[in-house]
Amino acid sequence: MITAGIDVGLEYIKAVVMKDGAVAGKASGLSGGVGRPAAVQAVYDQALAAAGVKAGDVEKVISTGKGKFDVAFSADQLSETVAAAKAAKIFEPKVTTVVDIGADEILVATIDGEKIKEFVINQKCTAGLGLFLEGMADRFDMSIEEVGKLEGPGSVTVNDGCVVFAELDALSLLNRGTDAKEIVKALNEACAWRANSTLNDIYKPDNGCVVLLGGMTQNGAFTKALERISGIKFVIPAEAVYAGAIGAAALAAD
Amino acid sequence: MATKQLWETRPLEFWNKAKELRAGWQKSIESVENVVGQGNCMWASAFPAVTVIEDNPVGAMMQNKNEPYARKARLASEIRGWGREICGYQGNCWGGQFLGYIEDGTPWPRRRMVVPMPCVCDQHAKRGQQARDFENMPQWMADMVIYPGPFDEERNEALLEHKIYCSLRPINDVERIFGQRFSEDRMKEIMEGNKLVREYAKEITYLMAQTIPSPLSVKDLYSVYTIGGLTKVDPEATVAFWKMVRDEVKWRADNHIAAVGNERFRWIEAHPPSWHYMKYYRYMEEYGAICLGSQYAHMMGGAPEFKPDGSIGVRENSQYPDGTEMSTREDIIRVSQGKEARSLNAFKIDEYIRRDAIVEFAKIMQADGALLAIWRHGVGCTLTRKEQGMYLKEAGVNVMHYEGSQPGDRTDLDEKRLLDQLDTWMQGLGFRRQVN
Amino acid sequence: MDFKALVENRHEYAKAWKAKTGGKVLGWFEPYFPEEVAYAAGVLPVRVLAKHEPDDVSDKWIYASCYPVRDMVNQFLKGRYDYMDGLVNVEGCQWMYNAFEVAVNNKRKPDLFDHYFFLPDHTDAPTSKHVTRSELNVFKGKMEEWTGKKITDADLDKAIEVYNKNRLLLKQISELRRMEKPVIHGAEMMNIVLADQVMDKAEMNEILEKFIPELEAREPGKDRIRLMLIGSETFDTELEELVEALGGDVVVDELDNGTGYYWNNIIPQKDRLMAIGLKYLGRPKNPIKDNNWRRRPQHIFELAEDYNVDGALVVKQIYCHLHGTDNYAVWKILRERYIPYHFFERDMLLPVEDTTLRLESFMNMLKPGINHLAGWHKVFGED
Amino acid sequence: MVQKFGKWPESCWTSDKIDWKAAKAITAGVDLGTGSAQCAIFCDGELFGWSNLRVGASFKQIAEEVIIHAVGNSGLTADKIGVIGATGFARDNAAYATKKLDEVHCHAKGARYMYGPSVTTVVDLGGQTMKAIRLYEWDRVRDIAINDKCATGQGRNIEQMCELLQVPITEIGEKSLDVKGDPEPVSTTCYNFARTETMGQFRPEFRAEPLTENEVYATHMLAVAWRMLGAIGKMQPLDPGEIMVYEDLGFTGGLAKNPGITKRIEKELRVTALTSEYDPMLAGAIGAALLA
Repeated sequence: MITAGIDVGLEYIKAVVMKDGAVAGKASGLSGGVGRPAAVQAVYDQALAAAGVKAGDVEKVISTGKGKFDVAFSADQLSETVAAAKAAKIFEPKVTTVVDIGADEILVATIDGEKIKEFVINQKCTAGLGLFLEGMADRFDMSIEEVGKLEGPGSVTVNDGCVVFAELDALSLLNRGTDAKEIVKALNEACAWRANSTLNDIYKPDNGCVVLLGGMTQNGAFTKALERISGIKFVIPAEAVYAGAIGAAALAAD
Repeated sequence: MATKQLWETRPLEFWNKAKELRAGWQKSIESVENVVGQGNCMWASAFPAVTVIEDNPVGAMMQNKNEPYARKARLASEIRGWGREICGYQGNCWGGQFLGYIEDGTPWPRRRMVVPMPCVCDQHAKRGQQARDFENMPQWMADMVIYPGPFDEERNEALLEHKIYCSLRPINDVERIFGQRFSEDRMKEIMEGNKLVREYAKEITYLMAQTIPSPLSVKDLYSVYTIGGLTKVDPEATVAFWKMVRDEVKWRADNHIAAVGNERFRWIEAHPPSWHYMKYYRYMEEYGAICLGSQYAHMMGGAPEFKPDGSIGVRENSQYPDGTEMSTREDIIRVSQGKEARSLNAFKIDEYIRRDAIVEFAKIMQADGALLAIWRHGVGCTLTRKEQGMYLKEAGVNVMHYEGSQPGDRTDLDEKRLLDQLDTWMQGLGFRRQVN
Repeated sequence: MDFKALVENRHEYAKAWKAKTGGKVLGWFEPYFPEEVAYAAGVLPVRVLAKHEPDDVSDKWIYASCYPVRDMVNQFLKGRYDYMDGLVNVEGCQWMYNAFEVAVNNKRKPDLFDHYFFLPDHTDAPTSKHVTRSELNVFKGKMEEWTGKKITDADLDKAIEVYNKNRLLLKQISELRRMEKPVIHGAEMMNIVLADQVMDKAEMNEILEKFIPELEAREPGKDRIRLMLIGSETFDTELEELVEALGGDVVVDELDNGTGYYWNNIIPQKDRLMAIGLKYLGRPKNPIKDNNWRRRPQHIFELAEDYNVDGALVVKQIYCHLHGTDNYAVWKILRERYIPYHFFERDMLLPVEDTTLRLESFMNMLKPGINHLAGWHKVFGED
Repeated sequence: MVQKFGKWPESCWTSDKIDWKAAKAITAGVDLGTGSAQCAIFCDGELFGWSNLRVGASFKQIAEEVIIHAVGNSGLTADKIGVIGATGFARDNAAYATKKLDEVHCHAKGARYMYGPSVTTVVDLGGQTMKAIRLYEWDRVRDIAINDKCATGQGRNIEQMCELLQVPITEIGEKSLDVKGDPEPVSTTCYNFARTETMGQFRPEFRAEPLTENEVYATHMLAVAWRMLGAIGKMQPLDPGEIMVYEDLGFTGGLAKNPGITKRIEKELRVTALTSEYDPMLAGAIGAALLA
């Protein structure tokens, strides 16, 4: 059985084609504004090509992510948390908690069999993770890979609650001649504090097997800081970035 | 897990009557030439020429009906000193007074006195004060009294006297300043009517709680909710209307007429809903999830007490004491305050109601889940909401929080984020939306 | 005397006090708390202050309140206040109430004493004093029960004396700020008042008595732009320090934990509790207690006149619903009496550049030319 | 992100008519903002050159570059300029400055130069802060209102939004005006909220039509404009009873080049803003040069 999952995130579109429970092809691309339906189609076509199948061969497509309704051809639109939970179960059958940290939001869900027992999302005041760091990297003329290597805690700190203030703090530090690398360390650290705040929001944290998914898994400095602050050892699957799409494709096969 | 319709549904018959009553009230305030008061004051209805308009429903309605106008009103408030992250009900309502016109351009019914009331929400303590600051109208603080823990005879005495003073003073002042007459007989009638309405409201709550499928959803209840308060001026009509509602709900319950045909998931809320975005009730109904309301929604029946046998009563101390002599004005006011000075409707403060009663409420309502709004701009609406969520989770109720500004201000309510969260909540529990 | 250090070491101070006396520490939240009764019972009343610390635990318990309250919750949950044996809150700000509730409910300390004191919001009614008297009596009973010590009239008299003296000393220092070139600036004054709220008053009185002659011997400073600070409580002196660095001076404030804390005194009478109650009812009004008669704007104006201010800073914490609802009257009176003011919001940290921009522009507006970015280097720690 | 949607093009200009060597007095002003930096040079009161650059990772570097771009190849160097006024967020980095000035007064002065002496209301829409300034007959600032702390970074917000929506910053304003009626704005509280909301905007609302492309832009522009109206309204009149008139309104700063915002503010205030031949982003630098 061939199914496909498309995860339309705030910043990137991820598409996965699955053949009998295994990933046959995947692709990703920028998730634009108005042009998004076209971008979705392009990314989907790439994934199909990678899998070596035709659109007609795919039995069911499920879309997920913030922009799930922009996929005109999907049979169903499911919540990204549900897709992430499904993917986490595929990667790590013993999973008890799934954490999805992306461009803007952090989702934490504790899993009980097929159901999500408890689910929390970051408060709006603490939104802004990947996208924020990317913006700051751009501001400091750094690549996002470089940012991911600068592990804190550094010599300075920035606001750990609000990214708008954090940016102001960062600029202020820059103004006073602080080294950009130190500032970036502080930014990574602040993001980790912010994310931990949402992890702590779960009423009964189940830290047995915590699977970490989403784009921010690519930022090593951040994940290490988060592990240090929260005291949780995360399981980070290799396909963490594609988790939403994989989950959606697997749900389509159910 | 998509299922077909499980139960029969029918439109509500009291709907038209409710519409008629509301329209009548709307008309009555548009043509006011008499004194318009502002605040939560039952005594005011015993002045034939005083109309009470509360800023909370007015503010909520402004946001609900005309977003650009409400936004403009809030801006008018903001530039005069009202914090933009503060209660939208009052930002809207008093902004309207500053603008001087209502949505369609006709003159704003100017308030001529204000009666603020703290404790339920601190922002109520400042209710209408802006108008008082700018227009020098009389203001009477109607102090509310709170303390946690059980009823305390020792504390009660002085507190009760204080409360009685806070009601008597404005009555005497209104007579003096505006030359109006307070009618003692009218006051007694209102209290009588109030007692009956409470009985009916309590019964409706009970029917919603105990019947599966529920004969009424809170969405329907809210459409008649304000009528108790709005028609205080006409106790007979109010009582008759609530009897009508009660009878219909009872008939529906007896005949298994459901409010939501595929009821599979029962959920409760906390206190005021987002008045400007009531669509989420219907969205949840597509998942077969019915909202049974909040303690706030069922407040009409008086401060609730949930008995161990599963029935709902009213806390004894909040009742008017029976058999007390009511010959003087002071007597009447004394009786109207009940036995306990503490505001038993101040559910956000009273420890019992807030902590234990929300769990009991969930149990009585046979709720599977709770959707607790957390409002950025409303202190009274948000106070301890997160804690309540924890008590509910402890009791095995599935809880989800969502964010917004405040029930009268949709600035920060991200509708799509709310819908996405509802999707997650329901889909995570294995439900799928059924679009008709 | 380094008062800032006293504020910073407040936890150690309270712990040392406990070890020394074996007494109990009672934390309090609201400015209307009648400390005298607790002090008479031999308890050390300590104000719960907020500070800046990364916060990743309060989300679970509280939502969206102002930063001081969030930070109080953060500190309670992290055990910074574990030395407190009891907590008391007075009817006032609801966010503060929420912090109090969380501190009590999170069960870090199961034997924590707690009490809620109802001081009427309507302070001007003839019945208000009876309510306060009755509540004081209830509180006194609770204190006696908790400490096992009977509070006699003599105990109350002693407490009243110590507190009255303390307030007089503070006011004496405050009077020095009326000088043309004050010998004491806003930041130091604020630190004194903050330290005062977390220390044993008898000890603080000794410190202040020694400090005042020192102060009077100081050389007057240079000409500064005289500003007044109005608005939400703050628990640090960042803003005052920045103002000073830019060539201004906060010569007077209208904060609950500033001048409001020591402005009026207890007038002794035979009924001690009534005397205490009347002091708190007659305090300079904070927004929630200022209703029918609107006394706060007039008080602000009088302070501005007395201290000869050039302008006022109206600063409110974000989400401070009390000041967010009371600014109407404040702005109005400042406008009517031609006192220039600048309004802004603050949060946990004061962004230096952003706030500098405001203060500098405002001060330049008040007295063009006087302040050519004086002290600019000081802000940035350069020579 | 490869393509840059959110940035204004850089520009500079140097007069070929004025000979700086003949000038008696040369003054310069630099405005080092968080997002962009400007410089204006005057020879005997006449504008000789200006530059408008993006700020990169180093404020120190850009402080040097703005001067270099403004002088062009005329041979003028910083040490030959007698008076240099520096203003803006990062003014401390202008080591060559002879005077440091506050932004509000610079923008006020600059606006008077650009729009003429009749200007009474100046609204500066910058990268991080937004200021409303009220002036009277002479160049004395009467009142200022600056954005609330939570509404910091409106300029930056628009840049990021352009990146996200993949629409050039030079076009978003015009496009946003091409709507039938203004839709409800995104959250006016904070740009971060607005960003969170952006994502869902193409989702059809529950049983309602989704917003069109231009309407989405309009929701963002309106939110920024609305926040600014809050500050403009907070400015006090000279006398308590005076009714504020906002005629002779001048916009300065980067967002002033965005008609999606300025037109909406004008509409609410029922006035038409003054126009000028100069780039409104230069106001701070011009003011700094004149005040210094």
